[in-house]
Amino acid sequence: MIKARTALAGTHFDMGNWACAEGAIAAGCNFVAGYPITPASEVANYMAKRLPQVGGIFLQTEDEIAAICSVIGASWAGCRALTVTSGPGISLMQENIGFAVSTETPIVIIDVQRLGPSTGVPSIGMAGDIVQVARGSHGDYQIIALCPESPQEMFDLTIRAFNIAETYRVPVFLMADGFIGHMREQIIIPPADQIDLVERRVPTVADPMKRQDFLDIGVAPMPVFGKGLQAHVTSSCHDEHGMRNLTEPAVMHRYVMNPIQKILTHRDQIVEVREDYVNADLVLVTYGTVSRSARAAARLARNQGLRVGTLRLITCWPFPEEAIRKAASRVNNLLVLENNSGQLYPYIRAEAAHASRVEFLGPQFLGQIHDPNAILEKVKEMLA
Amino acid sequence: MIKARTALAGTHFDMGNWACAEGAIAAGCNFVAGYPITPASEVANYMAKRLPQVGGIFLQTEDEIAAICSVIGASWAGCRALTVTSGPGISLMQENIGFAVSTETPIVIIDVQRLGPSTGVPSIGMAGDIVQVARGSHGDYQIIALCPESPQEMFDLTIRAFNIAETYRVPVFLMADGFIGHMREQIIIPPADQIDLVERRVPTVADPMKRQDFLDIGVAPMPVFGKGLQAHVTSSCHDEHGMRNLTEPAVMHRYVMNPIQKILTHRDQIVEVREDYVNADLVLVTYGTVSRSARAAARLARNQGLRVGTLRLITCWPFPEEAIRKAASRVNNLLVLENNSGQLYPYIRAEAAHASRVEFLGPQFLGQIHDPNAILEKVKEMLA
Amino acid sequence: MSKVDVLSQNCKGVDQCGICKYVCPKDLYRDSKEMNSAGYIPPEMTDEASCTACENCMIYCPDMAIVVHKDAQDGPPAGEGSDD
Amino acid sequence: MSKVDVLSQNCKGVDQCGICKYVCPKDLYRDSKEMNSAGYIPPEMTDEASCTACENCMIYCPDMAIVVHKDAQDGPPAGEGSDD
Amino acid sequence: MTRTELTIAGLGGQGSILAGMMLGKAAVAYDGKFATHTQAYSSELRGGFAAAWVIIADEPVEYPRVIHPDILVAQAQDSIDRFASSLKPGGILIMDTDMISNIPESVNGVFRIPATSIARNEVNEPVTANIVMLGALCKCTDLVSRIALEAAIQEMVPKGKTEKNMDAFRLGYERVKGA
Amino acid sequence: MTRTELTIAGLGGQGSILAGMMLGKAAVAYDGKFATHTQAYSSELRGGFAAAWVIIADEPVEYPRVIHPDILVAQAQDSIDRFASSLKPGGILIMDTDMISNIPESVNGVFRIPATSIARNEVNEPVTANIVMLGALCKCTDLVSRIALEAAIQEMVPKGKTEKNMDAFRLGYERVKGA
Amino acid sequence: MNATVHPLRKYARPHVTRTTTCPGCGNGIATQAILRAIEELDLRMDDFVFVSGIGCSAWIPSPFFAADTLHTTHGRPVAFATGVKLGLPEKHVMVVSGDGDLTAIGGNHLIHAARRNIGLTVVLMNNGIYGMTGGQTAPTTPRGISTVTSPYGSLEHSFDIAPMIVSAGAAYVARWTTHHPRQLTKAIKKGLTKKGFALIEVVTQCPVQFGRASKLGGAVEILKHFKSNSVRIEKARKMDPAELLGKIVVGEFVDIEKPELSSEWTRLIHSMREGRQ
Amino acid sequence: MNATVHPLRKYARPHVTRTTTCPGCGNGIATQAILRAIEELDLRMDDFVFVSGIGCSAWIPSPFFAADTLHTTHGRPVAFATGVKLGLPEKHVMVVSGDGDLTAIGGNHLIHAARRNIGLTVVLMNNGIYGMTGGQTAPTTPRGISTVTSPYGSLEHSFDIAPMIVSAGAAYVARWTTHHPRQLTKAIKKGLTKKGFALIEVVTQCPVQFGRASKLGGAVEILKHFKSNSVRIEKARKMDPAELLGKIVVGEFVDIEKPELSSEWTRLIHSMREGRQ
Ligand SMILES: Cc1ncc(C[n+]2csc(CCOP(=O)(O)OP(=O)(O)O)c2C)c(N)n1
Ligand SMILES: Cc1ncc(C[n+]2csc(CCOP(=O)(O)OP(=O)(O)O)c2C)c(N)n1
Ligand code: SF4
Ligand code: SF4
Ligand code: SF4
Ligand code: SF4
Ligand code: SF4
Ligand code: SF4
Ligand SMILES: [Mg+2]
Ligand SMILES: [Mg+2]
Repeated sequence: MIKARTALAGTHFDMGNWACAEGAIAAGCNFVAGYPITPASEVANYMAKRLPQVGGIFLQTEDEIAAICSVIGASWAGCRALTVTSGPGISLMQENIGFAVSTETPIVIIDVQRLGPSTGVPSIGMAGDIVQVARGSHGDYQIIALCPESPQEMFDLTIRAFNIAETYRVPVFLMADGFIGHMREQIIIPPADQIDLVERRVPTVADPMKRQDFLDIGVAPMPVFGKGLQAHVTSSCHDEHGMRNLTEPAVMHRYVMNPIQKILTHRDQIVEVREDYVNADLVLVTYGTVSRSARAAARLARNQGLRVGTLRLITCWPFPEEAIRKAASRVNNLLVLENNSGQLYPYIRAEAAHASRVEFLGPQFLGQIHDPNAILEKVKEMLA
Repeated sequence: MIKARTALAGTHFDMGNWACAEGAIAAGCNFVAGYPITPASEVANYMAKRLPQVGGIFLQTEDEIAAICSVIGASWAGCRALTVTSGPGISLMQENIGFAVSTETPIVIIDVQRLGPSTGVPSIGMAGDIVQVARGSHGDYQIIALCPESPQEMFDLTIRAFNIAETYRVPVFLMADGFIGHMREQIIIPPADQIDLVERRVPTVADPMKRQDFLDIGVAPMPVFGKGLQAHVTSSCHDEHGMRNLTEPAVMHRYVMNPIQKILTHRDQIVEVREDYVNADLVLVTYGTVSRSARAAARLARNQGLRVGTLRLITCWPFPEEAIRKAASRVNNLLVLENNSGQLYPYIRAEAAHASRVEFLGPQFLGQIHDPNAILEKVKEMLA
Repeated sequence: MSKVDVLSQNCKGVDQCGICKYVCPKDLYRDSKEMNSAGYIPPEMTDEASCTACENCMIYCPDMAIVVHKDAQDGPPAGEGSDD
Repeated sequence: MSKVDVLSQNCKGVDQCGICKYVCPKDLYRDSKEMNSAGYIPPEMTDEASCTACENCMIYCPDMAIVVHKDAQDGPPAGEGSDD
Repeated sequence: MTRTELTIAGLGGQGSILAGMMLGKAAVAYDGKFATHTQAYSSELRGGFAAAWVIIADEPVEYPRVIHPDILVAQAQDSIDRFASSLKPGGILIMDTDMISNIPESVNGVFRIPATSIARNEVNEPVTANIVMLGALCKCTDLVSRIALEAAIQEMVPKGKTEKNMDAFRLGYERVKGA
Repeated sequence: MTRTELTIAGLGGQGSILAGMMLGKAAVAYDGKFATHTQAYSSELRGGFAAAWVIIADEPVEYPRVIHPDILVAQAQDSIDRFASSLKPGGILIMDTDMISNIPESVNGVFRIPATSIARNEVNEPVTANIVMLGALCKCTDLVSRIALEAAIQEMVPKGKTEKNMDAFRLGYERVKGA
Repeated sequence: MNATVHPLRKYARPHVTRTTTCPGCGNGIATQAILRAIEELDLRMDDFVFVSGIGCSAWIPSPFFAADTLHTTHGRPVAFATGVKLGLPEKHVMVVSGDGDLTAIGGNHLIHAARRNIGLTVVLMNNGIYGMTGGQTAPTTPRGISTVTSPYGSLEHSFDIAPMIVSAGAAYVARWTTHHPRQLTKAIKKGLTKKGFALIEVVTQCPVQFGRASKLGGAVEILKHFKSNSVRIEKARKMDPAELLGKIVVGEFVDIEKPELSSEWTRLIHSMREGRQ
Repeated sequence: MNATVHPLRKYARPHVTRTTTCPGCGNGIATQAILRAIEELDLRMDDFVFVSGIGCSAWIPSPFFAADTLHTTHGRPVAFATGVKLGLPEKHVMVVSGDGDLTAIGGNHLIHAARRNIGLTVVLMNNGIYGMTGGQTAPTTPRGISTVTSPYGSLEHSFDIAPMIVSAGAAYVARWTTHHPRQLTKAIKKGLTKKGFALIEVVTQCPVQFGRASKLGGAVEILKHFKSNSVRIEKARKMDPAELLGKIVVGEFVDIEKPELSSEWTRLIHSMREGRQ
């Protein structure tokens, strides 16, 4: 751990997208590539101004594909690299998200989600991309995704995203949405010396055939370019040295499974949840902005004598199985709230259905987070 | 229902990819756009030769994005349109898969899956894309995906794919893989007059403001271009007439939910499964090529006196919830077999865990479907 | 008979647009006093008699807010106006 | 001292490749009799003395299977060979 | 827990969202309160719909949406059509009379100000209509203190335009009529 | 249920996969059996690894993979290195002696044929080495009938090359040695 | 007076009563130029399919034009239009979209459509900026200009679209500014009658975003700028590069005949059918 | 005799002992030309990052070259390389990939890199076909040729890459065939020393796929075809289009000086730092 070199310490009233950008700056981000898109543009716009002030580069690419590719390239060139987009951009990036996973490249991807499918409504937030970021590229893999619920967390979790990306050599997604991206609230930025950053580990042995650069479940040091390490980086099936191997089933198996295991075996260190359901009869399971509705609803319920708790998934991927199982083992009723038609709901039920009743409630209108009163009604129905 | 106009009737020994192409021809496909990629190229190569013989067009596009876009354009121009690719291509198509969903465009997408993530191993099959085709585009939506297990089914299910695409105005995926795509087996093509095809419904009222062109849960007739219907087609949030509306939450809600409901309310008509688990103590749940391993393993088990049945999901999306729930309600042990790290497993557990024990077994080496003996061993362990 | 009609409800305002004023070779437009319902101030014609019906104002207006009646014309035929 | 070494294990065969034979201005290569371990037939030198060490065969060989030793050269200096 | 909710809406380009930001900023930076500002707008850069919602509270804001505002500031007829019915019973409406002709009978506490013409004709800066509205709001409610709001406005308008904006604010403050 | 499994492997360009297809075609189209042909190859178009697996059975093939073949046809040393150990106990190996120098001692039933040189020097068509191998295979096993295999080959080779391929087949049939 | 109806109004959907562009936006000038071209060629809206992408300019036909309209994803209209044209070769397929849409994210489809010489008429609205997303640098933004994503002045060079599309293979390429609505109409007419890929680049004003970034000012100021900086291509060909710096070369860049893709397909299918009989 | 080591072998990874190309493939000629350029410029492999896409040609540096090597997805090497170059502006970043990779799926990145004038050296292997996937039509396949995806003869026109990239804004563009290995080496050297975007288009033989499709035959026949159809650009400029049909114009298409993107960034950051002090 090292300390941040710069941070705009103080109390601010600004948008989530601004907080995210300042979080990236505090995290030492020095390369951003992106393509404008509502409701994410402010991150890029602001970075275009802010990065050169701290010696960083902002590249507006020809499209989102070029954005993620150049970010991966920059990461291999030794940069702390980020791209920012919304759902349509994530969709376009899917192929090369897989490339980053397979080459174990640390990058941070900000997804300021909007209502969709397709062009949908650019300015309205929704949690529509929560499964696509984990399963939307072909083949099999694991990424990490964090779900902020406020501008403050867009700052905090962006820093965390960089730290985990560097620790595990994996793309990390910040799953914001248009609602908090454009929301303005109080944002407290601590002084730089109170911000801890993870430094990248780089190997020292010069010959790649004498190193393990890839497929280490314990995470291999990253042979960044420009240091005479003769790194060989390919997303074709490769062995521990990065050398292509398209014929041996055992290598293929390791090629797919080891980067998955790398994340899953560190699940406990990666996953963060917020549990507040002691003695509850029902727990509201949420992530992202809906969590705020859930807490408001739980308060309303408690005021009416109903024992309602909350479980908030701050990390959605790797999926917090343990936390769900724990909740299911302690509470009889789980009510899953999502600002979509129920995308994580099956994943939650998979872990909970053996032990608890699990139900789902979407918002009255997709794109508008739940009215706490609507949640309360459903809670009453379940507890009746 | 009408009858096919042409079909290469007879018994053939050829590859799955060939069977798929002939299935498309029999289904009246007259527009294919694609970009070469292993292990899917043979479909396109063969179509390039075959289509002009039946008055159709093959367009080799500059990339997969252009392929799906031109296929959607051709569908609106009145064609029966198909594109064919493998995982990397699906990843690139994600944004415009969402466009097709949102504009309710019937198209058929052949995914001859290969081992991944990323470039992976082009020639080795894997079931790595089974969730990405349903959840890989941003926002919320439902598509239809069929999983063949043999070259014969690549023929049969390609025809079915066209029929359901036209019935429900939705992209339909055929989830083949490199293994059966390149597998050669006996393929029986019936005479044209034994092949039933669904014809596209086209509205007759000329004024789009007096029609319902979109968002009909019962499936609206499609106002194809060139007929003076003044169709307005947009994947931005729109109302029933196709007119853009970016401000009203109720319209947004319908915009997202109605195309989802359109599929889910017809789930029973769409979903096809093969159940063979009467009196079983354990049922092997599978889809795609692994189903063949499952049947072989069930036979081995029965030979040893173990009551093992099989449940094969021919339709994987919309997810066959009912079939899983039924199996779970009748059999105490479900063993899920997938040629990946367990992608559908959570979806299956979500429906079954309340009633049954559900476990997962991947193949020894990803990319090589399960050895029936390995399945048998796991079965014994579960039934012990 | 009038040569020029300003469809003032369509106009987006002479202060931010004002293209009609700029392209009229006869300088016949000025700001009107009334706002339209969208809060924009349309142009008004000062001297219809001087209008040559060159159609510049119609052709350039981005909001199709001006119609020039050629048949009512008594000036020279419309040429390539000022657009080169 | 030899001017030309054929690294025959690297060669992909005169029948399908044969570029060395084509580019040698002195026509000094012919098919050898032996297959290499990958089943390819490398070229062999017929008359090393006539070699001008022009390096064409080396520069054009797609598999880096020919080495011309310039220092052993006694012919004219290498020019732009036949490659225009 | 005091919590006041406000909707401010207009057409794209009228500065409703900016006005909402100024309110939030005033509350957080100068009145020492908590505020949440959210927004919506259509894709057209000008003329489309735009709205901001501001919640001002003594504690951190938990539920961040405004469903039934205590106050509706309306800069266009469209805003009335969209939001008037959502107003909390007893809530107040502050409207630009230049842009709005019809208001539903259900609304009781109505404050009126010809903000667009004041901005255009008196401030000579059409884009200050939103600041006129803020002046009116400041007069009609105790959501934020006048000193805080003036400070926030000064901080957030372009340098060199401070005076005109302060004029606009003052004119709004002075000329609002009702309820 | 009779089921015979075969692996045929070589380097890219040697035609192993095509040879496998011919076997399958012979079985299905001319011997009235069922067959499943699968394949694998590396990305290099020439010189990489290539293999086909053929299952021939009296009933539809359920499990389509070959794990322990009854027969291994090897066209390159690489094929031996990859597949010799998978051979079923008692399985047989048919190998191109031009391309293969070492075989593991574990393999018992070995048939040998210098297919590459026969194709090159006697058929004068290097690409027919795979057909030479088929000739040898046909002689050494009763997987498919000779007449069926000859018919399949004729159907699948380019018109005009039939004769050379039949020569190759015959030479393979006649010259194979072992076991 | 307001009972008067604009003569081009007949081409619009009756329920669409207003445009959504900013005051003074050049998109409206192009709208008229397109509709006038259709009127002068005596074509009907039913002869057309309009395809557009995402961006302010992409809203020119959608939903305004009373015709089959395909409003697609950002950057892809040319790819969609290619499918439409191959499916309906007898229709006029016109693409209307922005410089960002067609040359940034969509650049590849544009050059490939030009290469294929597929019979599309592409009206490319070059306003030098990303209008809809709030004023970011476009590939057409002149070097040095400060946009919201190049606040210290753009470090990148810009595309010269028309000649690039010529070199990609287009059959017809013209460029005019919104100061040239009559020439523009003529060029669109020519594009529509061309058998092959036609690009009409329209240099247009975005007073809101580009006006601010370039500091040129409002609609009229930008139009004046167009007027004083336009140089006819015939003249430009005789000028040296230094003189042409900052100039807008207008006119016809290419106008040639070569086989068009959709008719080549019609021909092939026809000949296959013949061959079979 | 086999103890002799090829002089360029020192640039290769020791454990990579053989190339994976087909017999007679032109990729090997380009491999040598690249390595020889490096040798003649007296550069070290540590001065380089090689970036390639997917395709036979993309395997030229990967895994053969003993240097940092980024073997990327199909069509994207230029986009990856842009990030690498901006992160390591002092290194030579060379892209080696195929015509399909760089001008079909990757065409947009190529024209944008040329526009930006970012300091990459792109060696584009134009074999007129998709080699790796088995002989499909490439955007460079001459019209009329029957490939596996155009069995009745390609109906599409092909790209003339070099001049198109000139018009996109490249600082250096040259084209040579594999029949010109020495000129090729010189052009690569020039590209490497150029401050700006350099494209070296290599017209090369794919005897297996293109040889079959074009019916030209094997490696030697295609080389002969290159020899007899190459025309120097200086001469070509004086010829009329009809005469140039089917010819391969070789030579330098452009060689100009203009600000390069990564150094512009270095300059900007430097000046910001100064401004701050
Ligand atoms: C995949 C994707 N990326 C980004 C966007 C956001 N976006 C919408 S319009 C636009 C730019 C439009 O610019 P241009 O084409 O020049 O049109 P203009 O608004 O200037 O007319 C962008 C980047 C999007 N909708 N989809
Ligand atoms: C997204 C994606 N689409 C398609 C492919 C399949 N593919 C691999 S290489 C290739 C073409 C290569 O052609 P070219 O770049 O000309 O290289 P060559 O093999 O001819 O040298 C294609 C289409 C892929 N790997 N990824
Ligand atoms: S040109 Fe049209 S929109 Fe502009 S001011 Fe004149 S009438 Fe109004
Ligand atoms: S028609 Fe010509 S002269 Fe008449 S008002 Fe319009 S622009 Fe002026
Ligand atoms: S160096 Fe020149 S002359 Fe000597 S063998 Fe090689 S090509 Fe022939
Ligand atoms: S050029 Fe090289 S690879 Fe080709 S035949 Fe000659 S030595 Fe062999
Ligand atoms: S932002 Fe620019 S391009 Fe878009 S409508 Fe406004 S003026 Fe026109
Ligand atoms: S297929 Fe063509 S390009 Fe690829 S290695 Fe073989 S000859 Fe070279
Ligand atoms: Mg633009
Ligand atoms: Mg190629």
